[in-house]
Amino acid sequence: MLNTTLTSALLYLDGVNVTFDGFRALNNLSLALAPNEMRAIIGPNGAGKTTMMDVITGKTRPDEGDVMFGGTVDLTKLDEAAIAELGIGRKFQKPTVFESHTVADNIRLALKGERGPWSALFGARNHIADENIDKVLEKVRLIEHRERPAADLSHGQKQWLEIAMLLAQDPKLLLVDEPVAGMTDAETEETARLLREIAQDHTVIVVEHDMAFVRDLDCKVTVLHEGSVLAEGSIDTVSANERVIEVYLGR
Amino acid sequence: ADDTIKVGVLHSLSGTMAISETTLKDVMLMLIEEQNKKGGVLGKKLEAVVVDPASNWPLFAEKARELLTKDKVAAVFGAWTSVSRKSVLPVFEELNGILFYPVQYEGEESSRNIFYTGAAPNQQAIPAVDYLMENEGVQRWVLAGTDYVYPRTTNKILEAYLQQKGVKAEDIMINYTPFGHSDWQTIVADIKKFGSAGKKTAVVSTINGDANVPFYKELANQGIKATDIPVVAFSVGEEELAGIDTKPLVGHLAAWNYFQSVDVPENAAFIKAWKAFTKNDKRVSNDPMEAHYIGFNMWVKAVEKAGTTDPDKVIDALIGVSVPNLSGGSSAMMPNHHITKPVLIGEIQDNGQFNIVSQTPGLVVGDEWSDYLEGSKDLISDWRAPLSCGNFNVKTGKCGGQGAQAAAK
Amino acid sequence: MPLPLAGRGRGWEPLGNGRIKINLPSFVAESVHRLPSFTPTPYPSPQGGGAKALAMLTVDAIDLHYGAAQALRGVSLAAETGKVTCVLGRNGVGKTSLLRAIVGQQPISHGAISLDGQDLKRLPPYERARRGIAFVPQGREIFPLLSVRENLETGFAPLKRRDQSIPEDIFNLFPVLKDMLHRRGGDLSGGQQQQLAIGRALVTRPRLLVLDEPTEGIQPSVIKDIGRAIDYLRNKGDMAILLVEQYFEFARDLCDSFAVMERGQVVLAGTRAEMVDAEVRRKLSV
Amino acid sequence: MSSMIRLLSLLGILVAAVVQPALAQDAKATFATLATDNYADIEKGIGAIAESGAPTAEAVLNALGDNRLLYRPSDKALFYKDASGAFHDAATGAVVTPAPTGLKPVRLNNRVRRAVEAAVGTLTLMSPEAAKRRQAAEAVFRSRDAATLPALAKAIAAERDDGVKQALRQAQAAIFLTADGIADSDRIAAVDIVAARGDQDARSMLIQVAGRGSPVLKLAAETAIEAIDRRLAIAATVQNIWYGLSLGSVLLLAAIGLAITFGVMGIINMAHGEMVMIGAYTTFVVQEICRTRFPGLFDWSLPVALPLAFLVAGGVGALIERLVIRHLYGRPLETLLATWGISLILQQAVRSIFGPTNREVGAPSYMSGAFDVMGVTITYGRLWIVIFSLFVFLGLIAVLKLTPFGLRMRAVTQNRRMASAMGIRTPRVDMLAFALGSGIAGIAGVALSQIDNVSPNLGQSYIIDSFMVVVFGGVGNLWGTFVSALTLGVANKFLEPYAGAVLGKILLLVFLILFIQKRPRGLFALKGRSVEA
Amino acid sequence: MMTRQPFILTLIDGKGRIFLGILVAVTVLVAASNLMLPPTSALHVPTYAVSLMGKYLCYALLAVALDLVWGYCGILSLGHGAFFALGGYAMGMYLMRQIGTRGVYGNPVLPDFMVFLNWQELPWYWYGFSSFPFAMLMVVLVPGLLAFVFGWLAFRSRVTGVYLSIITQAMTFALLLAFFRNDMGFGGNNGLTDFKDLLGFNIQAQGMRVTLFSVSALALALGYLVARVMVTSTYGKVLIAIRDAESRARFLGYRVEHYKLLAFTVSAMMAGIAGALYVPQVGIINPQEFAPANSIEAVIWVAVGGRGTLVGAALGAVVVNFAKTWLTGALPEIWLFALGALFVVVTLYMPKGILGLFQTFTRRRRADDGVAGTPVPQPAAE
Ligand SMILES: Nc1ncnc2c1ncn2[C@@H]1O[C@H](COP(=O)(O)OP(=O)(O)OP(=O)(O)O)[C@@H](O)[C@H]1O
Ligand SMILES: Nc1ncnc2c1ncn2[C@@H]1O[C@H](COP(=O)(O)OP(=O)(O)OP(=O)(O)O)[C@@H](O)[C@H]1O
Ligand SMILES: [Mg+2]
Ligand SMILES: [Mg+2]
Repeated sequence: MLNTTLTSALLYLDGVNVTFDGFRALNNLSLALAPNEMRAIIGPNGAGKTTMMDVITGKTRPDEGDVMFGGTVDLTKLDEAAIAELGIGRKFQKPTVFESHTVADNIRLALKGERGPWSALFGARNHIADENIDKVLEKVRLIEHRERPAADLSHGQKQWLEIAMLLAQDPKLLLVDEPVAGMTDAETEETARLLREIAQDHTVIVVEHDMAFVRDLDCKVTVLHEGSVLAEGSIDTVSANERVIEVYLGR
Repeated sequence: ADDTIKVGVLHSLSGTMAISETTLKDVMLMLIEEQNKKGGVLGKKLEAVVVDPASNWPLFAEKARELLTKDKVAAVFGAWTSVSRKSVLPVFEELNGILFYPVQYEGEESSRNIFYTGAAPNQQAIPAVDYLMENEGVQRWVLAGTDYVYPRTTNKILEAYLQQKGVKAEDIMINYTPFGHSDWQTIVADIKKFGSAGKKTAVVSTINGDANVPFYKELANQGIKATDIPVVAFSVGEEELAGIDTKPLVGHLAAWNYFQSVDVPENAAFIKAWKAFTKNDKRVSNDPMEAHYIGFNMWVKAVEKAGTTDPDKVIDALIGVSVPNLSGGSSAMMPNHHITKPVLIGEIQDNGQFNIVSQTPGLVVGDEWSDYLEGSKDLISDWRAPLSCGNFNVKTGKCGGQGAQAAAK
Repeated sequence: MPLPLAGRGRGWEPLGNGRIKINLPSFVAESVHRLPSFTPTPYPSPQGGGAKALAMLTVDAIDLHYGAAQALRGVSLAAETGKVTCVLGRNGVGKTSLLRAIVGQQPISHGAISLDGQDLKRLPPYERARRGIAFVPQGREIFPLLSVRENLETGFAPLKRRDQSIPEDIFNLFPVLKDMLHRRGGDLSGGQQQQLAIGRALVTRPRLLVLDEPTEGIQPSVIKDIGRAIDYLRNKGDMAILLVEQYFEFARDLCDSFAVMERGQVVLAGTRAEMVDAEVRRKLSV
Repeated sequence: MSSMIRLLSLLGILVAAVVQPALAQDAKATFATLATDNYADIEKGIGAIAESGAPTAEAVLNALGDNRLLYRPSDKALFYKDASGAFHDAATGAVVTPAPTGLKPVRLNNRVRRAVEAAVGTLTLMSPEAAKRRQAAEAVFRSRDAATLPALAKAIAAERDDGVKQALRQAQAAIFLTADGIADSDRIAAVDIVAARGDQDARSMLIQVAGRGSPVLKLAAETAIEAIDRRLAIAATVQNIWYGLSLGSVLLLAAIGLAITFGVMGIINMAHGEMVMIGAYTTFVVQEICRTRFPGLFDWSLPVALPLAFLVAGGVGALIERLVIRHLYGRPLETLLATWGISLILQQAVRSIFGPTNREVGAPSYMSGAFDVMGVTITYGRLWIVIFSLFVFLGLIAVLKLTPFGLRMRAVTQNRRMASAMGIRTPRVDMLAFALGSGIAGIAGVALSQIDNVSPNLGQSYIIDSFMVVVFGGVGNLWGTFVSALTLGVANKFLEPYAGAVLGKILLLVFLILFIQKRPRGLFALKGRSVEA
Repeated sequence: MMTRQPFILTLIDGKGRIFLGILVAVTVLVAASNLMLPPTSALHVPTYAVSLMGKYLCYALLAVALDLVWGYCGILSLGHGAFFALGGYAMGMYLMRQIGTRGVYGNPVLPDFMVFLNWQELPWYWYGFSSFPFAMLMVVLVPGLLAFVFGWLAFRSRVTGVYLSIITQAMTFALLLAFFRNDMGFGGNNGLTDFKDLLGFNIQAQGMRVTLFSVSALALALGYLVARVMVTSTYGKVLIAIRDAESRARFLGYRVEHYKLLAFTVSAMMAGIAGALYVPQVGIINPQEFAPANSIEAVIWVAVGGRGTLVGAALGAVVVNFAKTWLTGALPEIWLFALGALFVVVTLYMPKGILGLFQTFTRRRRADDGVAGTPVPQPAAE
C-alpha cells in the first residue's frame, strides 16, 4: 500500500514531526496526494495545517520524517527557492504581497519563467507576459487596480492578489491557505469554482474553515488535529465523525 | 585686501584631533593679535584665516589648497598628525607655500616648503632614554606605542640606540596598541610583570592622544609608581594632564623642549598673555604651543628680513633666523628646516605641572634623517644653495627624490 | 448635512442637524433562540459602570481619504448599547476604513464621530480607548513577541489599578488561551491569534466593542462560541457592538441593525427585520 | 613588649638629649649634604641621614619626600615646613621664627624618592603602627639594602604581629638571597620564605639565585620557582577572566542604554554615545562643584552624579524624542540620519561649552587602588564598575519585565498602532522609553568617566562597540546584550596576549562576522514565527 | 495600459535625463572654463575647484553604488567605505610604484615608508602594481572579490537587516585596524601619498586634474546607467520585491542570495572605481577611509538626497560635501551645528530627501501617525 502511494503520489509525507521549543506542532503526520488531486484540509486552529505547508515549502525543516515530491525529490533537503522551482506554489494565510510594487508587477514577478538574476537582468520584456498579467487580473477582478501599489489594497483585495499570483505562477502543486477568509459568500463560491477548474490539471491542497466552501470544492477531506490526521474521507463522512464534531465543528 | 597679510591656520577644530589642535588655533590667533598690536609685519596688519580640516586627512590637503589658492595666505601654521602633514606636503610643494609644523614627529622627511618646529626623535626620545639610563639606572625597557608611524619609527631608533648601548634584546619589550585603545588592563599588567624581573625597568611611551588618559588611569589603579617603573612619554604634556588626576602619577616623566613650569621671564610673560587672551587662568601651555610661538616669530623675522612675503625669498630668509624660545635661550632655524632646541625632562607633579629634572646643557639640532636607521643614516638635508636638497646622500653624493625632480624641471 | 439617500426608509431616520435615528429592533430574544444555548459565568461590569445611555456611537457623514484617494464618502452610522450593529460589504468598499476612523487610526477629513455625545474627532486612539472603545482589528495585530498573558495585559492600560485583572470569562470563552498563556503571541496559529485579539479587547471592559471580521480564519466551533459571546455581551446590555462581517449567516444571526456599504458609501441600512436577504445578498455579490 | 619598645625609644631620646649639642653639630653637616642640585649627592645624603640616627631624620626625610624640604644656598642650612606652614630647623626640629628667606627646595626626582622610601622604611621598622611597619618591611624587601639587616633582626625579634613578622622575614630573606657573604644554609631557608610569597617578585628574585648559587641552593630555588610558576599560571588565567569581565562590564554599560533605544525601540540611535558623554560631563561638573565648594564631599561626587547624570541625559533624551524622533516612527532608517545630526550638534555643543580638551574627573578614594586575592590583582575602580553594571542591568530587566511600563513599552515598539488602540498613551511611553535609554547611557557615562577621557569625543569611541554588542547579543534581547558584552570582553582579553591588542581586536571582529553566519540573528535571537516570516 | 517605450527611454526617465544633462553640461563648462579662460576672468574655475568637484563626483558615484544595494535591495551596508578605500589603495599602490627613484630615499623598488622601516623587499601583494592595466583590474577586482566572498557568506546564511549592517561595519572596522598596522605593508596610518604621476603625466598638472575630473564625471554617468539598467529591468523589480518581502520572493522561486550577491558585488566594484578616481584627486589614501564613520556618512548622503532614486543619492553626496567644504571654511567653529541641523531638518521635513522635494507625489503619503505601513515587529528590519 505504501509503495503504491509512494510511486503514484505527487506529494508524499510520512511520519513528519515538527516541534517548536518542545511544542509538538506536527506529530507523525503522514499524507499522500495523487497527481491532479484536490484535497481539502480542515482542522482546529493550531492543528498544524499551516505548519504542514511550511514543511512542504521548505520554510520549516521537520525534525523527522520524509517529504517526497514527484516520488523522487526529497523536499527536506531543498530550500524554498528550489522547492518553488520544482513547481510548488503557495498562498499564505496572511496575505503577503510586494507592497511597493504595483498589482501588475506583483503578478509579473510571479509569472512562470526563468528565475535567475542574469535572465532577469538581460531578458527582454515580452508582450505575452503583459497579456497574461491582464488575463489573470481580470479573473480576480483586480484589473482596475492594475497600476496601484499593492500596499494600497484592502485586506480582501490582497487575498485576491495572492491567489492571482499563484495562478500566474502556474505550479504543479498549489498550496492554498485559507483562500476565502474575508470574502463574501458570492466570492467564496466563485473561488471554489476557480479552484475546481485549476484542479483539473493541477494538484491542489486547500486549507479552509468555511465548511460551505469545502463542500463546494467537492473533494476528499483530511482532518488534522494536534499535528496528525484525525479523519479522512468525503465531506459528509468527516462531518459526521464524532471526534471531528467535538474538536472542530462544534455542536 | 592688499593692506593685510593673510596667515592660514590649519588645525582641526572638530573630530578626534580637535582635542589637541584647537589650542594651537587659539595660540595662533593670540600671536597674530599681538603682532598686530606691535604694528603687524612690513607695515601691514596680519589677518588669520582659520579653517577646519575636521581631523580628516584628505580634507587637510583640500583646505591647504584652498588657503593657498583661494585665500592666498603668506604662510600656514598647522597640522598635528604626521599623516595630515604628509597629506598637505605635496600641496605645499606644488603651490610653493610655507607650512610651519609644530609637533614632535618621527623625522625622515625634509621638504623645502615645510619648517619643522617640533622635535625630531633626537630632540626628545634619545635624551630621555639617556636620562633614565644615567639617573635611574634603567636596564630593561618597555617601548609602548600606538601602532602608527611615529611610534614605530621612534621605537626603531630607540631599539637601535639601546642595543648600541649594550641593552640585550630580551630586555626590550615592544608593544603596540590601536588608536584610541581604552582597555589597558592586560598591557599594564604585562608591564608590571616585565618590570618585576629584578632589573630596573622603565616604559618609554609613544602612546598617542586619547589613549593616554585611560593608560595613566590604569597605571594609577594598578599601583605602578614612578619609583618602581617610571614611564616617560613623548606625547603627554600639560594639556593631556589637565584631563587626569595626577596625584597617583607623580614622578612619571615626559621629555619635551618646553614645559609650562620653565621659570624664565619670557615664559611668564607668554603664560600671562595666554591666560589673558583665553580669559581663563586655568589654561595651560605646552610644547607645541611654544613651537608655534617660535615658528611664528621666525616667520615674522624672516619676512622682515626678506622685505616681502614672497615664498621663495622667505624660505631662503628663514634659514639662520634665530628667535628667543620660551625656555630662556633662543632657537635657530637650521638649513635642514628643523630648529635647535633644548631638551627638558620633567616629572609629573600632583598639580598637573612638570618638575624639570634635567635639561640638556646646550641646544640640540633636530636631526631629520636618523643616524640609527638603515635607510637614512647616509642622508642629510640642506636647503641652502647650492646644495638645496632635502635628502642628499653623502655616500653616493647624489640628491635623491625631490631634488632629482627639481633638477629635472 | 444631508444624509446619503440610501439610508432613508431603511431603518434610518434623519433627525436633522446631521444626526440620525435608527429604529430599534425588537427581537433580542429571538436571536438568543437562534443560537445554541450558552451559560456564561458572570462578566465584570465595564468601566464607568452605570452608563446605560442609548445611541452611544454616532458617526455622522464622514469622509476619509488615503492621500488623494477617497475611501469613505459621507458615511453615517449609529451603534447603541446593548445592540449589535453590523456593517456588511464586499472587499475594498471601506468597512475597515470606517472602523479605523471610529477608533482613531485614520483621520477623517469631514464629518463627526461622537461617543455619548462627546466628540471624538480630535482624540488620538488611546484617548478613545480610554473612553471605552475596544478594537479587534482585521489581521489580528497581536503583539508578536509578548506572551499571550502579556498581550492580554496590554488591555490594562485604560483601567484603574484595582480593575487590572484578566476576567475569567475570557478563558471560558476561549479555553485555548488558558493553555497558551506563556507562549509568544506571534507563534499562535491564525485562529488562535484571532481569539486572543478578541480576548484582549475584552480585557479593557469596553463600552463599545469594534470587531473587524472576527470570524476570519476561525474554526466553526469557535465561530459559534464567538457568536455566543457577542450575543451574551449584547444581552448584558452594557456595551455597544459594532461588527464588520463577511460571513453573512453569522451576521444575520447576530445583528440588531445593519448597514451595507458599497464604494465607500452606505447603500443599504436597516433593522434586522429589514435585512431582506435577497436584496442585501445582491449588494454583497459580485 | 610594646612597653619595651616605648622604654627603648625613651632611652633613645634620653641619650639623644644628653649628646644633643655634639650631635647637632654632626647632624648639621650630614643634613648639609642635601643642599645640592646633584641627585647622586642627595641620594648619598639620604643614606647618611638615615644612618646618623638623628632624631629629626624621619621628619626631614618625610619632608623631602613631600617636597617640603628647603635649603638656604648661602649656608647650606636645611629647613622643613610642617603642615601648618611653619619652618623647622632640620638639625634640631625647632621652629624657626621668623621664617627664613632665600630658600630653595631640595630637588626631588624618582631616584631621590626611592632613596627616601627605603630610608624611611628602615627608620620606621620599629614604628608603633603595624601598618607603617608593614610598609617599611615592603620597602626593605624592595630595596634589599644589606645595611638594614641588623635593624631587621631587631625588628623581627620585637615584632608581635604575625602578618608584619612574616613581611619582615621576607624582607630579611630577600636580603639574604641577594647580599654577598651569606651562609648557604641561611640562603636555603630564605628561599622557602621568599617562595611563600608566591608572586612575580619572589619568582624573579629566585631566578637570580638559581642563576648563581651553590647546587643545593639552585635546586631549592628551582623547585620553588616551579611551584610559583604553577600558581602564577592559574592566577594569570583567573586574572585574565577578570580583565575580560571588567572589559565586558564596560561594554555592557556602554551598550545597555542602546539596548533600549535601539534594541527595543528600534531607533538607530547614533546619538547614544553623546548621551554617555553627557553623563560623563555631568560627573565632571559635579566634581568641579565639589572641588570648589565642598572639598570634603569629594568622595560623594559619584553617588551624587549618578542620579543627576540619569536626569540630565534622560532629559536631553526626552527632548530629542519630543522634537525629532517622535516624527520618525515608522521610518526607522531615517532615525539614523537624524540622530547622526543630533550627535554632531551635541558634540559641538559640549565642545563649545566645556572646551575641546579632556576634562579631569578624579577617582574617589574607594575607587582608587587595588587589592590582591590569591595573586590576582583587582582594582577597586574596576570592581565597582563590574558591580555597578550588574546592578544597572538587573534593574533594567526588572523595569522591563516586571512593571506595567515595561510591558507597554514593548507593546508600543512591537505595534505602535495597536498599542494606541489598546489605550496605551504611546507618545508618553515613547518619550519615557527614550529618556530611560538615554538616562542609562548617562549613568554609564559616570562610570566611564572613571576609566576614559572625558572629552567631546568620548561618545564616538563607544558607539561602534555598543552597536556590535547589542547586535551580537541579538537585537531586542537584554540578556543577549548581557552575555554578548561579557563574551566579547573575555574573548578580547584571551586573544590579546597571543595576538597583541591590534591583531586581537581584528580577530575578534572576524570572529564576530563568522559567528553571525552561524547565528544570523545574534547570540540570543528572538525566536518565533513573527520574526522568521 | 502604458505605451511601450524604446528600452533606452524607459532606462533614463525624466529625472535621469535632467541629471545626465546637467552632469554633461557642468563637466564641459567647468573643463572649458578652467582650460580656456584666463585665471583673471570672473568665470574662470580654478584648478583646485575642479579637483574639488572631481572629489564630489567620486563621492556621488559611491553614493549611487550604495543606493543600488540599500535603496533597491534593502541592504544597509555600513561598510561601503571599505570598497571605496580598497579601490583607492589599488590606485594608490600603482601611483606609489610610479614614483620610482624619485622617493626621498631614491629606492627604485621600495616605497619610502618601507625603506625607513628597513623592509628589504617588496611584499608579494605589491607585485604587478607598476602596471596600469593590472592596477585598474585590481581596482574593481579586489573590492568585487571581497564583496563577493563576504556577500556569499552572509546572504547564504540569510544574514539580514541590522545584523548585516553591523557585520559590514565590523568588516570595514577590521580593515581599518589592519591597514593601520604598519606590518601590513600599506604605509600604516600615513597611508600612501606624495604621488608623482599617472600614466606618465604629472598628477598635479592642470590638464591632468581636468582629465581626472572629466573621467570622474564619465564614471558617474556610466555608474548611474549601469545601476539604472539593473533597477529598471525585471532584475530590479525582483530586488525591490526582496527588499519588501524577502521570504515571499523565495517562495516564488527566486534565489534571493544570488540577486543580492550580484547587486552587492557590482555595487562594491562601483565603489572601488570611485575610490580609485578619488585618490589621485585628493592626493592621499590612508586607513581613515575605512573608518566606519565614513561609511555611515555615505549612507547619510543617500538619505539626504533621497533613497532609492539613484539621482538623489548622487545629489545628496554633492550637496552634503559641498556644504562641508563650504562650512568648514566659512564657519570653522560652528559648522557642525549647521551640518547637524541640516541632517535633522532633512529628515523631518523632507522624508524623501532633497529629490523628494522636486518630485510630485505619485504615491500616497505614508505614516501619518503610523496609520499605514505594517507594524515593525523587528526593529529596523530593513
Ligand atoms: N515558529 C513557531 N514557534 C512556536 N510555535 C509555533 C510556531 N509555528 C507554529 N507554532 C505552533 O504550532 C501549532 C500549529 O500551528 P499552525 O499555524 O500550523 O496551525 P493551523 O492549523 O494553521 O491553525 P489555523 O487554522 O488557526 O491557521 C500552533 O499551536 C502554533 O502555536
Ligand atoms: N492604507 C491605505 N492606503 C491607500 N488606500 C487604502 C489603504 N487602505 C485601504 N485603502 C483603499 O481604501 C479602500 C477601502 O479599503 P478598506 O480596507 O476599508 O476595505 P474593506 O471594506 O475593509 O475591505 P476588505 O473586506 O477587503 O477588508 C480600498 O479601495 C483600498 O484599496
Ligand atoms: Mg493556519
Ligand atoms: Mg477590511
